[in-house]
Amino acid sequence: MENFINDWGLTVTTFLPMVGVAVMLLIPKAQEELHKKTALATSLLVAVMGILILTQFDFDATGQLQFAVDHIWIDVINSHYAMGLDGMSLPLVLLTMLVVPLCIIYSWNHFPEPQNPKAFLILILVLETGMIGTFMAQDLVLFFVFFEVVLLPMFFMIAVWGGDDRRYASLKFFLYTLFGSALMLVSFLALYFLSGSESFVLSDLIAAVSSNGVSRTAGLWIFAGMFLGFGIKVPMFPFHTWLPDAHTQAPTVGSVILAAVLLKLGTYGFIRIAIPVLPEAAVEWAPWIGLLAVIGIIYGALGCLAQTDMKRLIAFSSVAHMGFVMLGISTLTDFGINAAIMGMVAHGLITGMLFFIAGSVKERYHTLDINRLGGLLIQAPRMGWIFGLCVMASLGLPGLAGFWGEFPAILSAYNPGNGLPVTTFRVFMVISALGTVLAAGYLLWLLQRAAFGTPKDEFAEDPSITDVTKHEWISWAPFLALIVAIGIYPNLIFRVTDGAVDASLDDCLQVNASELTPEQEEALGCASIYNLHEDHEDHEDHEAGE
Amino acid sequence: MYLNQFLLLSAALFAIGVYGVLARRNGVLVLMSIELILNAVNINLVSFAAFRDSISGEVFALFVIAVAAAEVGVGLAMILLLYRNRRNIDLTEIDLMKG
Amino acid sequence: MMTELFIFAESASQSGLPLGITSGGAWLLRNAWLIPLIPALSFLGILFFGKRMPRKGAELGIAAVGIAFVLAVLTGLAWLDHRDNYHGEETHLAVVTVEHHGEISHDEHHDDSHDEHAASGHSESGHHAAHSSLAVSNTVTWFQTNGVDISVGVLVDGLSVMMLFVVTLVSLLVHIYSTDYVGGDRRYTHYFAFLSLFSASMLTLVISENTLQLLVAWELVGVCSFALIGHWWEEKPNSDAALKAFLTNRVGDMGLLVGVTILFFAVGSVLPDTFGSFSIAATNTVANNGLLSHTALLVAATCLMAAVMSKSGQFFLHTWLPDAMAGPTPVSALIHAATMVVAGVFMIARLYGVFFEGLSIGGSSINLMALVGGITTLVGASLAFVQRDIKKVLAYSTISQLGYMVLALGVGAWTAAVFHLFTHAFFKACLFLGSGSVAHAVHSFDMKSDMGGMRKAMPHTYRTFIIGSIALAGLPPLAGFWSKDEILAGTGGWGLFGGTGGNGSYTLMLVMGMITAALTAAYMTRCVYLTFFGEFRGHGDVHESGPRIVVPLWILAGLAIVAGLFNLPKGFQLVPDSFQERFGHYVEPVAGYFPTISHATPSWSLAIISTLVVIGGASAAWWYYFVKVEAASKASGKSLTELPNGPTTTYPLAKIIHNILDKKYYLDHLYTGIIAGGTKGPLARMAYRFNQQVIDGTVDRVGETAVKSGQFVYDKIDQLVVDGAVNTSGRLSSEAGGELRKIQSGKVQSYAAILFAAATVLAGILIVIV
Amino acid sequence: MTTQLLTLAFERPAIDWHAVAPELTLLAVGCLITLIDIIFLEKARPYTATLAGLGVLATAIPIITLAMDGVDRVLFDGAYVVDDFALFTKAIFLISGYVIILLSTNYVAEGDYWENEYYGLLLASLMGMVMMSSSRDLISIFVALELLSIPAYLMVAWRKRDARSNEAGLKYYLMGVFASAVMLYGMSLLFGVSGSTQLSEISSFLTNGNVSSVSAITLAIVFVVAGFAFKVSAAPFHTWAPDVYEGAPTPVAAFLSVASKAAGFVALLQLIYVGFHNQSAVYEPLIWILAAASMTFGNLVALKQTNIVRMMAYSGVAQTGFILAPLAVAGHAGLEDQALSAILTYLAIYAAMNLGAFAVIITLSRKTGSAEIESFNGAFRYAPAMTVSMAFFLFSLAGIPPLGGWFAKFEVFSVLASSDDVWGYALAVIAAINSVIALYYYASVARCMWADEAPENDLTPVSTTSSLVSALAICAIVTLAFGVVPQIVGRFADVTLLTLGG
Repeated sequence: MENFINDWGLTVTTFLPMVGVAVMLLIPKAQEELHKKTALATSLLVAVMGILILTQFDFDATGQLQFAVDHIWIDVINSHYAMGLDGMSLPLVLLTMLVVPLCIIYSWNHFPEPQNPKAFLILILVLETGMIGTFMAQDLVLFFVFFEVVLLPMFFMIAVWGGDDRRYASLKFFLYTLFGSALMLVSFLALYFLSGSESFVLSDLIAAVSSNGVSRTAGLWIFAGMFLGFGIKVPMFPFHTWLPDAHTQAPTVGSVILAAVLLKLGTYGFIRIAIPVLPEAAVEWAPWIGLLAVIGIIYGALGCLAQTDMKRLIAFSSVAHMGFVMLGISTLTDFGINAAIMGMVAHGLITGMLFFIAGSVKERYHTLDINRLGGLLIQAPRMGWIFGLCVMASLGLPGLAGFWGEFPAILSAYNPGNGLPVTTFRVFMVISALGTVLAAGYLLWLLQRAAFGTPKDEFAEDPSITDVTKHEWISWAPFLALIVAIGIYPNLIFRVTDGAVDASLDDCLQVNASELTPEQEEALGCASIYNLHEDHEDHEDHEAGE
Repeated sequence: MYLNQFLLLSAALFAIGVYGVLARRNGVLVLMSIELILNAVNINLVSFAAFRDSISGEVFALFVIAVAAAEVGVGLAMILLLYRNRRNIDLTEIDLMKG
Repeated sequence: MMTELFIFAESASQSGLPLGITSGGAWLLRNAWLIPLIPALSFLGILFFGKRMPRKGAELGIAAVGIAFVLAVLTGLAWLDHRDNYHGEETHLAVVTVEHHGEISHDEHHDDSHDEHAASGHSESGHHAAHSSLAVSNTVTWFQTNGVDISVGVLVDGLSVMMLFVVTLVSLLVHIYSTDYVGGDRRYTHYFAFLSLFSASMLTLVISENTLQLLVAWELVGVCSFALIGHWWEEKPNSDAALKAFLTNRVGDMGLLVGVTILFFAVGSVLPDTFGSFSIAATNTVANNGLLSHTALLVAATCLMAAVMSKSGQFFLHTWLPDAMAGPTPVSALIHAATMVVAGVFMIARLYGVFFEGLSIGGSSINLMALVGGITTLVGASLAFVQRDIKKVLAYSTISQLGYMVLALGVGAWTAAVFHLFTHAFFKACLFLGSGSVAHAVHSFDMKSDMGGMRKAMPHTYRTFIIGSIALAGLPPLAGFWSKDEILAGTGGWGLFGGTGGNGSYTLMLVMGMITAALTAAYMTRCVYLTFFGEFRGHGDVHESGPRIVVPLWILAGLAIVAGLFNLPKGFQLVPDSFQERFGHYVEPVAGYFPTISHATPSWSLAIISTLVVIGGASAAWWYYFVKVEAASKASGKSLTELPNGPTTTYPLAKIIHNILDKKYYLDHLYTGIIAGGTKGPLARMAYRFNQQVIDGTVDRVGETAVKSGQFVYDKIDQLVVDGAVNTSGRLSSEAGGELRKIQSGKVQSYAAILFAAATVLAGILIVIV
Repeated sequence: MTTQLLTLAFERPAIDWHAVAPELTLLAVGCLITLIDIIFLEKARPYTATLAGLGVLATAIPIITLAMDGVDRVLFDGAYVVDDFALFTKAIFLISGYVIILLSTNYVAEGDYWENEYYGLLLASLMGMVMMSSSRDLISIFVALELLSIPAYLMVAWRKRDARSNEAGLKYYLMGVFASAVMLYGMSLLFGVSGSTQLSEISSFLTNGNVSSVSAITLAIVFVVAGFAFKVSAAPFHTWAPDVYEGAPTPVAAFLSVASKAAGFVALLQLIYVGFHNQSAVYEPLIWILAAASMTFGNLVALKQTNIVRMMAYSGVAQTGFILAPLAVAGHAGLEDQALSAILTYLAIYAAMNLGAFAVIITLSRKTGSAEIESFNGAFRYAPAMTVSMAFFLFSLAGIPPLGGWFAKFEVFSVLASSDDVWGYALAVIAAINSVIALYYYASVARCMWADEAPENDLTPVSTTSSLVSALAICAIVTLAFGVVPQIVGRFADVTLLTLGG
């Protein structure tokens, strides 16, 4: 068993959903129950695989790739089928494995129009393969392939099962992301050729870049390409405009998956690929990333305040929340990136949950217009309270998961990585702290308008407005439990990620520059990074002084 | 005899042919203009062959002549077909499909 | 600067910094986390099973808080023993100091002795040099990031033990009171669940070992407050109030986030092998020892002050607190009077090293904290005058008293501030619950229209309310007097009249305190008159509340009487030495994590003067209400609340002055008309209007502006520019396609022309460039 | 010279029969079909298609044996070469030819058109293509080109009572003939400058060439390339394509867009790699312009199309741009083989996905009777499998992994990115932007089919035939396989053209 997991675990996990798809293709469309059961069974099997992997996972070596497989895949371009799992990907993989079965359960009895569970579930399973694969791929070409595999099912999910404006939204989502990934691909290629790497395997590339070096200009351009590719997916301001449309139009489950997992592909790309491979370019770009991140935080919040549609509001809040994640990443510190991963998981759970609720509200009220809602707590008290809890979690209440993504990110911005302009990041920190106030503002406003008060006349006597149903309970309970569990014991995530993040960061970024002697600095060969921003020195003096 | 004289002749024929293809409205005339171009090619080939003292030019020219015959056969058939359907072989009026 | 550091590094390198904490101690002290755990479990219990219980979950909440109370008392007793008799190991902190740029020295030496440390260069004064009161610290790793252990745990010392006692006691009483007060409420179970959660959070807050934990608990109490203020959320004003409370607190929390962050890294910069630390003890210790830059401390302290201002209702972030009275009255008593709102004060007391150094409290005559406290106390007191709503009177009074505490901390009177916190909790809770009792009977909070003459119908409530009022006003020997007097002495502003020592000469603060004392007495007199005297102006049959309300009232009233005796001033000759300053002895830390502060000596003269001031204030109001208004009421046959012809034409205070100053009538006119009337009338009204329209309005306008700018950003920038750019590029390419397809004319000869032209043009270009 | 000719007794050059076996097989099957038609008349009708298909498959046998043999065979003094490149491209032609036959089977039969002649012509055209793969001489290239083109002219006009088909045929014919005339003029100049028709000799002459004839060489190269740019429908020589595709019978359009285009590329590759290899100063900018123009023009105009076949034509123009792109940097040292294999890979994958898309179009048109995109709205409701496959092919064309198209595009980008040259990078960026534009119309079609309401809510299922289904299956499997395991195509495409005369 152990050997099996070691050699085949990741491959089987990734492609198991495709087996489910194959089976479902053979089942006639009319047998809906069977389809649902097959899809659920498949996704649960994947989850079981995930648990098996978890039991075999060596938590003392989170920094190393585990269960790694590496075979030649495409010989002509030196691309490998390289998969592996470390502490950075594990939480996200598990999140994916959790979200998919719950989404299937949630949609059990209410598939969005035009029904067709077969196609819908097949798409979800394809998505699962893509998402899991992306988090596990250790080869850039393979990563790219999985990264794109995710696009199609989501496109169709929005285009077919989406809201009224689905045509526009689905295409926009698709074009935006594809534009980014095209440039990202060009960057990958340039990186491969300029570094003279042996293969597209990540570790080879990192080694090649650090031994052969890539010129500063080339590095900056390559990073810029990846920045666009990943940044669009995140989405970072000003590439975010696809998100509100996609979220608003997508069916509930689509929104949930989009928020819970898909957005993380972008941020994951940053920490898995862009920063480890090109640390020096990352140092130069980081202030800009940080800037866009804080703009995103404030901008997303302001956008939220202007919304009248509940789903769109939640979508805009994603922009703000992912801003915190990106702020954490842009500090280039272990601390900040840990916070970012935490933020990803937390945002996945919380915003996913909020979308679930929005979906259920829509189903009951047939509208998401905040002005028409009200008194959810009276008509569906349990759902109202769950909504309240999620709102609290989303605005970063300590004791719930959201806080551990937000606060450490803010914290890390106070002391960004070596070579980054300290003052700038401190300004970012203060602005992002302001973002938490705005977040509380729009979320509580949403809560007040939707849950408090008394129901509007048009819905007051509506018998179809029921409290949380059984399926909803089953699919929501794990989310809620995790939001609370991670909130109370954040080490669930931090413990796993810490080692991996540590291993992924360049040495120059890792050490405490203020404790380095000039000789040690010399020996590390970090001069290029440390001298990028002169004011850093000032800061050190200032800190050490008095 | 200079090579240039043949080449100029050929170039002139080519130009006339091109003009014919572009400017004539009658399908048959266009076909003939194409023949002109092909003949310009043939003159070129033959004169180059003589100039270079190589046999392949002539061989090439023979192939061109043979193929041109086949082409014209197909072309005339096509124009006949058109005429049967439209009673007209004015090329400028054939624009059912565009854009 | 560098040299100082160097010298220090040498002295510290012997043993590291003594933190003043120990990991040993009695079991109860080390496991104080059990106290918040019990209500936390009860929260879950009520949440999941409350509705199925015979008393809808209330019994579980009461039992939990009861057990917590017993544990808190036992912990307190354990601390009393620990404080004097513990001789265990003291934890030392290894620090890094940078001597010259680039060179590092690591000091990692854990000294086993708990000998006196010579780390600080401050003068060791008097009694508390005897031996350290080691706080008990017990932590476990919460999580790890970047190799830094972030821990969670307890830091138990006198302050936290005192807070545990206060919180559990008031909470228990409020629980019992609530079973009657909110009995039959639509969300009875939910109410108790949140009371439990609040108790758990507040108890966590007071035993927090580190700033992060403090921050977590800080937010949690905030959210409980949100939920309980908005308990009756069907009505929009209630949920508005809840939102306002939460948002205003969030503004302050921003400061908390930033402040905690600054401290985290600042402390980390002097510790080896880590880049940050949240530990409160470590933070205070390095701050006390001058290891942190003053700038960093100043910025951190200022940021933290923002949090204090919002949480403890300091001017100008106080406006949420009166609105928060929308919540049920027991909640106001527990959260918005006795416990949660003092969290800010508690935090200052907890991180006193940071504030003391950062704001340079010692040896100064004014600083931010003292000023904020002083202004708040005045503003709160003057605003309490013009309220019709009895709870709002008490709310402004709370603001005023919190200002008092902050003022006290600002002038360095730490013990006095904490003591005032202690006594205030009892008498203010008593007052709130009393007001609730009245309101319960008359179904209204409006003193002017629905109360009056309640003393006959509600004797118990009346008596306890009077006791609370006197305690609040600060008349000896009730609790408020002692704590207030200590604060006034602690200002050190009594210079002209012999002086009281203290950390500086905060004369302005003394004056502010005095004025507040007079105002407090006056507004409480007004409040008492309007509520309990005159004739009943409401409707229906009024009768005394049941035992579940009255008993807690009496308990609190009893404490309001005796609490002051816990800290009789040193040198108070009427009692033996062993009864003097007991509170200070057990509560004030003498340890590395606490700054060395000077203590004021009590002054008889100050005490007498301040008592006279109080009496003066009370008398003025008494004259006006009990004499003039009463008379006017009798004359008119109705129960009046104000003089019918207004304060400017009749002059109650004037008669007192007339008696004193041989009936100088025109002076009477001057004082009553302008000072008393002016203060009570136009000035207070103006202040209130300023408060409501400018400050509160600003808050509202900030909100509106945020929404408007959100709208603008969304409509104009997001949709028009950012999204527009995308859509435009799409449209442009589509239009370009439309134009280009015109080339495809459908004419075969034009195709041929394109072909040939392209070939020749390309050939031409290439011939030229090749 | 004349005397020399006369004195020489004609001696048949040595012929490697194994090497020409594929061509001979095709020829034989073509003759057989004609004979059968003559003898059995109408009775043979139902079997012609099958016979043609079997013939094409039979042709594959010698190709496999040749490939197993693995020896490069050179015939006629280097005018005709059978090497890995030739075999690979022949295989592409044959497989696409087979799929075309499958696609045509019912279309031609149900349309009441002449069947035997149709397949005869198809086989003849295929034979021209198969010859093209081996031609390394101007003459054989020309003959192969005409052999593949002339039957195609006739096939385009096959629906002879349909005005559009007539028009398409005439346009294709006139343009084709004109383009080949221009090309021939270029060839004649080339012959004149170098004195040989053999590509390897032309190449060696140009390498050592005299400077005086640079402009003649340039003119010749541009004209020759233009002739084949016409064939591959590269902008601005693409003008015929949309009209012809629209008017032609749909299987013929598929044939033109895949096989004929591939043949044009094969010729271009041979000319550039073997003939002009050292003239990169001329052909690189030329191809650069063609590639950039094709991508941009094709995509932009495709955005506005309402007829799906026409849209596929413009998309084909854009795809041509992508395929051309590696050639724009093929002159860079060290990139030659990489560029070649990128193009061949693209051709193979493009054949699979484009034929697949046409297969779906043909199938759906059986129900809708129209090729307007609107008429396919809501196909997901009544023909889910077809719609899914269409999405498959469209997104493969757009280059979305894990469908084959991504690897093709990837290879192109990888060549451009490794060019280490501003122009190369610029083309890569243009290509990247274009792939996004392309996505728009591909995705729009997919969206219409998935998301919109079917016209008049007609949800009767589509009737399919076994040949269509098998064609579809072949394309789908190949498309997916190429995407998931690109190694299968990558390995075969890893050939070189430089060993001979390079």
